[in-house]
Amino acid sequence: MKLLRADKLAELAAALAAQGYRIVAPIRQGRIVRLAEWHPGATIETSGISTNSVKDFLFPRSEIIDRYSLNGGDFVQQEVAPVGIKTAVLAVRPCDAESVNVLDTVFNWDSNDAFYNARREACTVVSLACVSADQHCFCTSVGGNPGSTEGADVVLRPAGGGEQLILEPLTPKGRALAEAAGGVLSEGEAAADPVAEIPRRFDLKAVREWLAGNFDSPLWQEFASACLGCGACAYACPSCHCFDMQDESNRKESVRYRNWDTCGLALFTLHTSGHNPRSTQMARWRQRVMHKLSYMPQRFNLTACMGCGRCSRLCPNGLAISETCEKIARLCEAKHEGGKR
Amino acid sequence: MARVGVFICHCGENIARTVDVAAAAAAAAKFPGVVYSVDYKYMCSDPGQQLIRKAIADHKLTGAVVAACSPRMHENTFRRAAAAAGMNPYLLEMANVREHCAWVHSDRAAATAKAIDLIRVMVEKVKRNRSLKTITVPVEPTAVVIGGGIAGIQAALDIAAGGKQVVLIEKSPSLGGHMARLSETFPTLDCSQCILTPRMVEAANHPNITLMTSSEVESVGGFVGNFEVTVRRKARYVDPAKCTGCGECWSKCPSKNIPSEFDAGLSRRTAIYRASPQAVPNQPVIDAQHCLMLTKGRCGVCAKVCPRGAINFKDADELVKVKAGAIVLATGFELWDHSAYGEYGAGRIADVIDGFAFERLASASGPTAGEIRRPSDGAEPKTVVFVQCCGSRDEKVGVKYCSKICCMYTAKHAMLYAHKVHGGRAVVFYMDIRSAGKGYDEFVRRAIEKDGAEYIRGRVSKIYRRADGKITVRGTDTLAGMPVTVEADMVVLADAVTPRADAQKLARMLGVAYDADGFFSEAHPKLRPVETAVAGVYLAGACQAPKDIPESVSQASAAAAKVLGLFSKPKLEREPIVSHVNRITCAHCRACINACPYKAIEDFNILDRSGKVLRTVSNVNEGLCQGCGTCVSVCRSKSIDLDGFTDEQVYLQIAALEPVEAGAKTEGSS
Amino acid sequence: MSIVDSIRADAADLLQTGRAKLVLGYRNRQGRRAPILLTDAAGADQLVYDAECRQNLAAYLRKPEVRQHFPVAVVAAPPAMRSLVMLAAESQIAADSVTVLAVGENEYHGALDLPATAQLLREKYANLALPEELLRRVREIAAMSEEERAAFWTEQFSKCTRCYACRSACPGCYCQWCISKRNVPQWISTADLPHGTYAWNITRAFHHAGRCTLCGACEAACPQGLPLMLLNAHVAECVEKEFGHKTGYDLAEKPLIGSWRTEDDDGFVR
Amino acid sequence: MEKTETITENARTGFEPHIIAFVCNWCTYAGADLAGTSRLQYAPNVRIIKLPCTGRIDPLLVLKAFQGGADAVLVSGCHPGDCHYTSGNYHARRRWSVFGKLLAFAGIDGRRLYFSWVSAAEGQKFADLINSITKEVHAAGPFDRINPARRRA
Repeated sequence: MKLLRADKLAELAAALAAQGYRIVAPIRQGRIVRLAEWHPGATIETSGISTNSVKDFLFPRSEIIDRYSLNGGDFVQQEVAPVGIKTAVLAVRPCDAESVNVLDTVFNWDSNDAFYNARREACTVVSLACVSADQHCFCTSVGGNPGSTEGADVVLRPAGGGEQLILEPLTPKGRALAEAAGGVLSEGEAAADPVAEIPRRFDLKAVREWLAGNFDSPLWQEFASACLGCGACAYACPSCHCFDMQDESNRKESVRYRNWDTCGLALFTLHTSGHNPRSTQMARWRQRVMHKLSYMPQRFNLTACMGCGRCSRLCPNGLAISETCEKIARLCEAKHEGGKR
Repeated sequence: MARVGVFICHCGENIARTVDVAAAAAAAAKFPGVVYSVDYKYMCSDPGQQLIRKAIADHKLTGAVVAACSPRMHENTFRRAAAAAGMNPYLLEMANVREHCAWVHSDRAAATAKAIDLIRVMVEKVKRNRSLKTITVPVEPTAVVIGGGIAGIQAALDIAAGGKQVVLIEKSPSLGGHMARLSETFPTLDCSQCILTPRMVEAANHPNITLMTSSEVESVGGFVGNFEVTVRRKARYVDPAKCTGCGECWSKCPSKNIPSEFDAGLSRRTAIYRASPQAVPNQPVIDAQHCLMLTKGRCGVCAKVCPRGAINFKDADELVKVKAGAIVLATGFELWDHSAYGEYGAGRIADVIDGFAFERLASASGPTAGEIRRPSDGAEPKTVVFVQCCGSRDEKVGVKYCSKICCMYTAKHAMLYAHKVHGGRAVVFYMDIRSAGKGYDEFVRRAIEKDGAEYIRGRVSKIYRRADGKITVRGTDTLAGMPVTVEADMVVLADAVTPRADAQKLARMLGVAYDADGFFSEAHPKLRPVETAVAGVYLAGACQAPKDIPESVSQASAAAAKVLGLFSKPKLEREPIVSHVNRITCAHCRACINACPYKAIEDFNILDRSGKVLRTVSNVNEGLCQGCGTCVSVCRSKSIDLDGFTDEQVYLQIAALEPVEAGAKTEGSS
Repeated sequence: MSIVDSIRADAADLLQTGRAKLVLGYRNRQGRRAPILLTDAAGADQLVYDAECRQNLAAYLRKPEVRQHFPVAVVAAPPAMRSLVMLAAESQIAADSVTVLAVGENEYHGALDLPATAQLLREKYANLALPEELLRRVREIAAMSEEERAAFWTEQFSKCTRCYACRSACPGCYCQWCISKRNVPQWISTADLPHGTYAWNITRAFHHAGRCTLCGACEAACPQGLPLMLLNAHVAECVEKEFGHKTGYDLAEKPLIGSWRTEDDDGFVR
Repeated sequence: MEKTETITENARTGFEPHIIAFVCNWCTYAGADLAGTSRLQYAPNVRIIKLPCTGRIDPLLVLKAFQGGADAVLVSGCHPGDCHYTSGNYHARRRWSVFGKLLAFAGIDGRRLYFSWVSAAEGQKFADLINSITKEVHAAGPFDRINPARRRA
């Protein structure tokens, strides 16, 4: 098997960069770790989880998807060609890798999003199995696990008590990356370290059932009471994918931006008439939970929550989808037992 | 989609000389939304306006931009033209390519580029202009006239004659102002008081005129048609309702040694006094600074002798509010203080006097009953030197402008002196003689040729008193090119005419502009000489610039005509440049309410059907809003906007100036 | 009685007696502090308080769901108390709609009404010092060249995702229609590109000029770690130096932007 | 005369400062008119946008101007005490004092943002002001490259 000394990740990055990859990896920036473009000298953080996710590099916060030039009174449309920069995303968590499946599905279910796909095809995802986790991690509760290889082109497994990394290509893209890595990797044998213990916090099936029948439950008010309605959770979420279109122009041309947007903000569903079908923060928070755990499964048979826990780590007001699910699950159990008697 | 027309004026050669108007018209034709673009020699001319009217109709224009002179010049002209063609006048804007471009640049290419930018800016604005309806506000048909000199009196009488109410406010105890102090007037030498006094009395007795003497304007609120003027009526300590003006009081008053303001300090008056025998109202007031009762608390003689018990030592200032539709400023002038001229004795030589002092000496009602006596010893001066331009046309120490009336009154003084002191010698130092006006130059010639005044062209360099009491006047005769020295008994300085010291305070209360010299600014130097930039405030007399009596009177009548014109309709049409609150988005932080200079914004409760208050928001009172837009800038949620200068308009104006070649292209993605 | 116990006791009492229909406080959540909205006295023992409690709970007073429960009680440290006074001065809350569970620097001042809170602030917390480190960095940036400053902020703002966590965490951001939502015209681009993020962050900072109580909630809330307090502290220092203005001490305070004095600084005008 | 110097400099560097001026209708706009009627020559780099009063000039206007690539922005109105609306310029002065310092701190300093009082009687001052600002911005150089507010699409 292909091995890499754990402290040689930077050399892997350098080797790949030399082969024309743009390298994206978790890098410390002040008090936070972000997935960012790697440059020689930057150290790659393998512990913990970055505040942002792979999403940033497949579905950027803002991109120009259309362009018109103005000629006197009339518009002339300019082609905007999708650009995919050959990119290797190193040492992302398995939950991140998994999230790519959700994005693939969403950006290709009714029409194929050329801009997304161009980036996706040019992107090789190298995941790093988790040997540790924090109290916010709950992938095991939503069908994932710390050793999952879902959505990854290459998986790195810590071995020899973190001394080594086992590099296992899983897809053609992955093998190409391994090729490019060349001499940085060595052939050898090593036993993968055990992955992190992440207790299952709730029964997803039970939660789904409850959600399906409790759109109007008064409990939502309580669940959402602390929410102040920002987009921190959605923008950190690896699978949230809502966007808004905005045209901006100067006297020469007009460009159409596709910008991230989120159901957490009041403006998201506001009608021109002034009517807002989701007029309260309760309704918006409910939409977020329902979309991930009820609507997406119904439509695509996919759970749109990876259990990465970013939202609960970042929420300024301590909301957590996991906590909500636990509460729901407890209700169900209680009901269940009540039913038995 | 907007259909904008662009009309570029050559202004003869004024614009076309520097700006390539044809190129500008061609460029404008390419602007998005422009369907018609043309240049023409004189847009403001009849055919020019015809062209605009026709284009509006033919091309179904939704907006028009006239690139020409400053909007201050012709915006109304062109908006009227637009209205005549059935377009809402507020859909027409002007691009100022003359004052702001053609006249200030010489580089043709640069000027043309700038002109094109200025036009694009206004095209972008016009695209977002809305049709606005002029706002009508009720007019209070009462005029306030500030200043009771000849200009104020004339304005008040003319307005009153027009059947409207007037409140005439005079700071001093009596009407008349400076004119009441003059002996004779040029060029006819008729007695000033003989012609003025009847007007004073008429003003005081006119049923439509409320006279407020010893009164000053404290503050001014409101706006055209609806001013609220707060007047401080100063304590006079004499009840006008009881006083008959019999004179018992002032004949008995013990403090008798107060220099008379009216007589320029040449006579003494008592503490309870009338300004002059011809004072209107002919009632005394007590001068609190010098009254023993009011200063030391003992005396009270006047109160004892007054047969009507009119004296009231407890009298106090009172504030009176006056509602008025228009205001006429007639605050007049004062003389420059020649003590600034050290070389002229710094005002310390008793026999070096100003023009007013001489007027009083020459006046039959004056301290010397019309005999010319010098102040120091009462002797008849055998030689009098008159110095013109004292402080005038002297940027360093005095004022830079010409005071206009000095040439004429100095000639008059020389003449009066010759008539009163036979064999007396009158010497006049002058820089130029400016005697334009009907019968004016003839008048000066008469002083020189008939009455033998010696005119010396040149400035006086030094005036000093010799031990023997003679006053030596040194100067140069610039025509003869030699120094001159005159031994005089008295010197009369024609001090410069300056604005009143407190004029600027008043201007600020009203928001009226004043020029570098401190005179009130007219709205237009040629076409609107009696209006100020503040609607409903007009100018009369020397508060606007040095003027003689006939000029002051004619301007006063002109101001009166303006006021009567304003009052001729019960309602007044106002520019609809006012703010509006977006009640859906207003967060009611009350920042706008705090900031509004006109208290035009108030709380507004949004009620449900049952009358319960759902939300409170801000609301603009259109009648009070003057359209400054300060509220717009303090509103964080942009829930208040200003018609005519909306956020959207300004945003697009700025966008229209973005240089397109600049701004590096970068791929939008990260 | 410890601070926490006193808070619990007062909260329970206020809810029982109906003097508050809702109590805004802090709870423990997985070792971190999170806001809790109590309507039942029985829940009072969930309340905690310590230095970790960084959210400014005054921000909740803009929530319609919270306003339905007026009168409410709010657990507040001095900066949050200032926010409450500021909100009253800006007519966002009526004086009788809020009781303050006033927690000072390691002491508890009890359940106060707003006038009492303002008085407490004036008497005991008139000068709340900012961290030296923060002030040092403000100087540092002020000392940079224009180009360096531009580069510094361009770098910082490039992390901004426009999630508006800063806005939602701030009590002063109570506008239902934040300028960032305005699209006619779109003064602030929603594009997450330099022009949009610069306009947003600068406008946010300016809209809090003379209103920011330096509670730090915005920076604490920012998932990307933007140093927003540098901007807030700089502006706060300027307005205090220039105009002697400190917000949140006077219920009748006039807004800094929106009032003036003839003697205001004129030196920078030509 | 300053303008000619400016021009020769421009000829050398090829950089023409792009300056946007927000002026009030009653004082500075009229002052610029007076400069015109007096035929005072000044640098052609400034584009005036007229508003009723400095009170109306919102910081957002300035930000927008910089987004649009202005090398500098001038805000000008009536002298203190002379505001046609009595106090709009006082409001503006305080606003600018704060906003100017904020912008400077955030990378747009005093060489990019100017404030002035120009009355209706000060045509000469207006001309001189435009010339000196144009010169100063010239010395500061093009802003586009480092302008942190610049829209780049």
